[in-house]
Amino acid sequence: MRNNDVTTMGAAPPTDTPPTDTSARPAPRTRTPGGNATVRRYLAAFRTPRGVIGLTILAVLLLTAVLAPVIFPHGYDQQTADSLRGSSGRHLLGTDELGRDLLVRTVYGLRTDFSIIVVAVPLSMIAGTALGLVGALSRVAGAVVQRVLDIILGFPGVVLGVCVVLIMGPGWSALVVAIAIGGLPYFGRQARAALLEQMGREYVVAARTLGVGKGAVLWRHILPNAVDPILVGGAIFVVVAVFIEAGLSIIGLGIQPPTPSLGSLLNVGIRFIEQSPMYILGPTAVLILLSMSFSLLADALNETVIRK
Amino acid sequence: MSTEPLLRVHDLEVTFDLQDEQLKAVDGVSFDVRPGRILGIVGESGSGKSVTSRAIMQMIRHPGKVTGGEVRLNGRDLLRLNEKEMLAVRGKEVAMIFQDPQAALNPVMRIKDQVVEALHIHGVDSATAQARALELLEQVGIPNVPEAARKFPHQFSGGMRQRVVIAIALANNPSLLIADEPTTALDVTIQAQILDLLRRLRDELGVAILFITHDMGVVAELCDDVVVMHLGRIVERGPVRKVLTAPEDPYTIGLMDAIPKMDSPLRDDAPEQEHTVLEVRELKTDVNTARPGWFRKPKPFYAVNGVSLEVRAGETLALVGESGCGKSTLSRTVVGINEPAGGEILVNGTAVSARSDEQRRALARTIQYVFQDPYSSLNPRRTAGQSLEEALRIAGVPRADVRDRSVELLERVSLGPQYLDRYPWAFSGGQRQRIGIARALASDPRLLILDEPVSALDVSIQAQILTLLTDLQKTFDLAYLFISHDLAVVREISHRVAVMNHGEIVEQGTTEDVFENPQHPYTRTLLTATPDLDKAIA
Amino acid sequence: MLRFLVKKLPSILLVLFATSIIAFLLPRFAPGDPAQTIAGPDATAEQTEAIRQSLGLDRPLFVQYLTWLGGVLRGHLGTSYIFNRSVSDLILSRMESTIELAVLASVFMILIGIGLGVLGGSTRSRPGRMAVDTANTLLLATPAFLVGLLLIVLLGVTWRLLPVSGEVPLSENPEIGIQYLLLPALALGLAHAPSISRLLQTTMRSTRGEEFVDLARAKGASPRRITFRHVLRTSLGAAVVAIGIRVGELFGGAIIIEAIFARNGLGQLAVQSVNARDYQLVQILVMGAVLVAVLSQLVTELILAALDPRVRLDA
Amino acid sequence: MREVQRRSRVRSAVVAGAVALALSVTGCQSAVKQQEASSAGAKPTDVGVLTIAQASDIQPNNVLAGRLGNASWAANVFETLTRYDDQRKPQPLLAKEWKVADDKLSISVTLREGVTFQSGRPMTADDVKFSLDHLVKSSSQVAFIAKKFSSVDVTGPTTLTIRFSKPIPNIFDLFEYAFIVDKDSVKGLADGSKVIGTGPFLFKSWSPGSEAQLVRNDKYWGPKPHLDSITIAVINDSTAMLNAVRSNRSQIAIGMNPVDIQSMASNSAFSVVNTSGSVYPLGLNLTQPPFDKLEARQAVNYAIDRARIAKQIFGAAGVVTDLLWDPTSPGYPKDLEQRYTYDPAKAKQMLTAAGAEGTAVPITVIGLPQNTSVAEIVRRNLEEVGLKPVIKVQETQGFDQIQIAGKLGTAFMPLHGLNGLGASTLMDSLPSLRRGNSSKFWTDEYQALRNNLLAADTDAAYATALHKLSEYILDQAFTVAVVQALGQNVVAKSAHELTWTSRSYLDAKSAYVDH
Repeated sequence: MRNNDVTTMGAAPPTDTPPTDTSARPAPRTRTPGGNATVRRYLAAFRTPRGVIGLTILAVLLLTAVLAPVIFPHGYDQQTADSLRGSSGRHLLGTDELGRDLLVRTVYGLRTDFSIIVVAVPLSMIAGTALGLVGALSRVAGAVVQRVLDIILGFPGVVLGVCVVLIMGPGWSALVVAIAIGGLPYFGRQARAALLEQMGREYVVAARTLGVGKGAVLWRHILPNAVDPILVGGAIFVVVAVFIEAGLSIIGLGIQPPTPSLGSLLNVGIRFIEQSPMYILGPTAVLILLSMSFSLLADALNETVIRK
Repeated sequence: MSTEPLLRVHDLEVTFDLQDEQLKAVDGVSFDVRPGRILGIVGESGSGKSVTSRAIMQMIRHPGKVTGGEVRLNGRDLLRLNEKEMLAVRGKEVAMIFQDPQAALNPVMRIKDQVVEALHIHGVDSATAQARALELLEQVGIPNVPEAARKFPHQFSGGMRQRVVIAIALANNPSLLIADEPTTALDVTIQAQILDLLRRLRDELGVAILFITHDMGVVAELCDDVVVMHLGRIVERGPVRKVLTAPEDPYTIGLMDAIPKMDSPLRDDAPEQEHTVLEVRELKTDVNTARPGWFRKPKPFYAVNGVSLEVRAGETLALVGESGCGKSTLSRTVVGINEPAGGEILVNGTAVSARSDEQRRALARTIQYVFQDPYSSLNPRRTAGQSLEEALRIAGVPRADVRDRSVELLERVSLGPQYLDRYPWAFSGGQRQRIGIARALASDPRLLILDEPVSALDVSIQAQILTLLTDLQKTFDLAYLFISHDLAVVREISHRVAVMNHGEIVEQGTTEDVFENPQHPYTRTLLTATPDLDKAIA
Repeated sequence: MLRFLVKKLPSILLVLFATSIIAFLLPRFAPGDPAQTIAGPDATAEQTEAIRQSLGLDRPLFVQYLTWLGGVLRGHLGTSYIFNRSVSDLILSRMESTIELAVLASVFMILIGIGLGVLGGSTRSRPGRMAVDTANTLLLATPAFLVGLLLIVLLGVTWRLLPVSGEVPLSENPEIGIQYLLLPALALGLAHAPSISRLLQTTMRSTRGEEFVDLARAKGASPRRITFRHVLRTSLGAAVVAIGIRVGELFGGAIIIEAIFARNGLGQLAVQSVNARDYQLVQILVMGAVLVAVLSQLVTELILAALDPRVRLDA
Repeated sequence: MREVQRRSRVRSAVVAGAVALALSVTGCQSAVKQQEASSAGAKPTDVGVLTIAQASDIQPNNVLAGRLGNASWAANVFETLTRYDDQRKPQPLLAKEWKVADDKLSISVTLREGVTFQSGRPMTADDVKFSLDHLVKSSSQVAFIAKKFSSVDVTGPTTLTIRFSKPIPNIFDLFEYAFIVDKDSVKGLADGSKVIGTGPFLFKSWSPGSEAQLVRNDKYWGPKPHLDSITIAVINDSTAMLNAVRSNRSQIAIGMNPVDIQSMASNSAFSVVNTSGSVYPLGLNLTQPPFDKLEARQAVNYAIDRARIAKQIFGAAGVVTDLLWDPTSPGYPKDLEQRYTYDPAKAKQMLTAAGAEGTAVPITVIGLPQNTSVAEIVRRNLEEVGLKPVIKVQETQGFDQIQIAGKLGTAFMPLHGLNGLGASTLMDSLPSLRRGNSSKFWTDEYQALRNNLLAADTDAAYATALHKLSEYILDQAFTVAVVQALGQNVVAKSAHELTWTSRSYLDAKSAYVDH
């Protein structure tokens, strides 16, 4: 009933206003197959200022973390008698209470955090998305899953983490599980929102009227179109995951010594904040950089991939 | 005609600063608006008509910029005014009416407050403003003003909202009213009322109106003068009657030809066959799915309430009605998107339902659906070829033949094979709709349900699609259930017409009968409300 | 509104019921044994067993659950194993600290969040936007405990403006109490603010594209008036939703903030009770955390309905 | 117009708020100023109140056991029969006099007369008997001594005789611990609702986890205490505790972080009081490789860098010793203190000889901050000599449970308070040494050496027996003393006449605070 083309002039976002006719826009990328077009859109995101900054920070951090054993071959547990020293030529970030180099420990801590993120976030993303999409196959199951996710959502992140640690005992796997469970409602809701939105889309309805099976509709039509917001959500959730790790470690329920993690370094650092305020500097900076890189990337993706 | 122009737009130029190019949306546009006259600006999408109107108010959105010309209101060049001086002009000397009254009203403000605000801003004191607001609402025909004034926009119908927007525009007695497609979002009957109102206000208040529209019929009914815009330039101007009856510019001529007219000859190719492809008996559809509580049953709302109709092979049955009358729900129930709450659907004489995928597939071999919005009925992540392939595979075409058959389908809708690997965004609206039709043809159906297939398209494109549909019908002996709110289009394409209102069919008959000799009062209202190009000019 | 509450009740009860089961089972699945805690390190197995029996911990889980739930429904929250005090007493005695923290933190969060959001949602200049965006990005990347640590190092260790550790209840000495409260509340509020400001900013920016804003401009409304009366007013709903979610998270975040600022609030009580396997306390605290989250959601919906006439509660 | 008004109202509210905030920060009272002024030597305003900051909460239910949280108050509310003086000679308190029978198989005690419980009821020999019986059932470290009693006979209102089948030389260790409780109100101890003793202060209130209050007992049998009241603030964060003491909110800090204590020691307004310390042992399980081999166990002793641990973790409070006895306790074999020296090369060689190189050694560690730090160094030390240690931290409760179940595994690091007890008591009270220890170590020779110590009736004989026993423990190396740390309390110089008992409990009956 509404003439969409006319609307464009008045109310659509300004960038969408090239006053050409509805005749086909010049399309240089016409013949690119599906995968590449998607990849290209993501690459475009990484070319925005935020994307470039985010990606650069992330690349540096990731590289340092991966190469840690090469850069610091002696490991993170080189104890010396010089404890709680400030910054010096030998120890850029000073030393900890057992005389270990804090730069080394921070880098290895970053490594630990990456190892948690790399496992927990994709796990949560896949499981959460699957749970959110259950509704496409069965209405009842979808509703039940949503209820369960609501209940998980009722638990503030740290409380949930505490509960998981209570059962599993502190450590790497408890953190992974806590983070993965914590993300379920997050991704589940996102997937469900995408699902509901997609279900109303005419191309989904069109496929259904053609007689395309539920599974095929889900796989071919809904999932590819739902994947963008979930990926952006994933990038944002990495930030949450880093916070959960650090938060639990700070109250002593996270990574256990001698393995450093950004949070466990802070946990000990707080104890010596009067004697050596320098202690928490490294982990703090790296933690902020790490979460900032992901939130910048999420912003960049959000801008170019979703609002296009 | 001798009076000094109230508004003189001279050589206006608006440029959009896009990332890769400078785009001149308005390129050397000049026109005058005289007091008490209505000037229509007509054009298809992208012609620059809205941008022009916004330029007058200095309300062009980023990244657009006025790059030349002047806009003189009572001799003063508005483009030379700074933002602060413009604040005093907007709403005081020039006021604006928008396309979508639903979006144009602040959803969280009571309507009276919105009218009062317009007065308030220009220095009217509170008590006077309150009284004036009620007066204005009365003037634009809001019933039961004292009560209505306290309501929020969402509690009004579209027509009433547009009246409120007009009341706001009139608040400070502006000398110029800019109306940007004010009736496009409204049903014809409401549109007629709003046009009436505008005419009345012009007559009573002597306000000049700049009326932007894409609809020649509306221009014919309302305007005194008209300018036709195309790609940012004015291609034709003059008194309405002259431009509409004797256009000179080739673009205008083409445009006028493309417009379906209420006096063009009816179709005379009604098929001889008596075979009924689709029969609907006493169909009911409940659309109230909202759950009111845990233990209460929802109260049913029947969008389709006991409808019976039949479509014979090779014929076009048009289903006409205004928004919310249930015509789309009816068609969606037939193909199984909605579930019927009662009644029967017979395809080729056998009762069917479309509950399971299996049943849908069987149904899809006979009946296919073409959607209104070609933008959203194609999956943006799949190429045209992939969309066709899916439909062909469902129809049982072996994988090896898919490519050939896809090319064949594209040819049927006059598209070349090079389009197969394109994504939907690389197509124009008309091309997308062609692909939608091609997909529907994949299973060699007997009946197409066309749900407002052309209402999202510009007139010229609309004409092409209608021609394509007629050709396809002849070639493949297709039956159409053609759903539309546009009587002119319906008249041009249908053999028979069913008029729907409030979920029921109020009148059914041959196109000639319904248009020439309408029986039901609702049908008559619809017909009178539809702007009639020729009658207006005559 | 009453109808809305009645309608909401079943789903709230369902969530609480499910939570009660989780809260009850959680500590019991965990390794560790409250009987052991009470008996002490030098106790013999027999002594421990006797304590276990006297606490009823030897009975089937189902029976224990029903006993507990029955008690809770009648207002008996149970007795803490480690403190030997009634759980309600313990919670009441710690409540002031956490509520003071949460309330002041919420105030900071809302003020900063909405302030930044409005700034970001109304600034049109590029540098202005970039400044707000940068502030947001930085804050978003900094969790509450880091803000807290930085505040401690800056204002507590380097400049010694405010005390960074410990607390004095406001009810006892408001003047000193507020000084102990300022930094932790600021840390908590500041860290949660950007998610509000970002949502508000995005909503405001997109609201600016709405036609009713055009109408307001066409009326001749000044930019300030448009920002506050039209754009902010209609975008506030988004901020309220974000605040509702954040308040629940804020209570969770209080656990860590209390730990690093050494406040004896409910968060610390929770950590202690988890470490000591004090089932009775853990259960109630978990339920409480969820209840707060659920209630804040409910209040959110009520406020939302008050803000936006289109939202009908009993629809 | 309305709009304008509203806006100005909002603005003035914001301004008012900002002003209020500024006032509260810069205003007349500043928490930080308070704290700095006092550290510069200003006088506290409140005279009669002593405030104690301590890391752990008080535990009325465990008043008969030695718990750090009770050190500040228990000896002010409850009293014992006797109390050790500086030379560890028992001095009368509630007991006026006592006499050990010649056969050393009984002791008769005469109680001080006119002592009443704070409830007003006179204390009698019945209460003493009740308290001793109660102690047997309690989790007290010295309950094992009371278990050796064959009978406790009340012979008069203020006299009683305790009999035993074998001599109990360390009975005064028991007396040091055995607070005399009121049998009528003993149940109130469980939740701290009724805490009644005979001491100079009354237990007034307790809010668990945060604060307890004592007030002067005006009916005390001895000289009236000076203080009006004692407030105990539970502050389990080291920085907060530091603040509390610096700002003079508290005059005493118990359980402060060792690193913080070092910084306080240099402050002239405070003094550091050494109290009975703790020992951090590393237990080695004889039933599991590699510690089934003596050489491997001894190698561990050579591998540990005790000096670094003592200095790095405990600073001035660290005591470098190979022994588990309190260095101030009688008969302490000082010459054995450095029996093992840090010699990683030798340790490595011994381990290789024992074929233990590269063996994985899980170490269960109790999850207390200092303990885990010590464990970190131990782990590193063991790694350096070729073992593969892995630390498993257990919260206190979990650790206790595993310990009781005897499943601490190959190696473990508990924490033992020495509580001012002598070696003859420690060998039965320390879980690492007593029968049924987690090292699964027990030999006839060990038994004999222990018996010798108990049977020693002169100081010299005791010292000899202890030397032999110590040597044997060192040789067998089933438990390795990693480090000892003195308890250290920080006391403001504004508090005077504080007495610390041998087990480091505070007695504030003659204390006063500067005006």
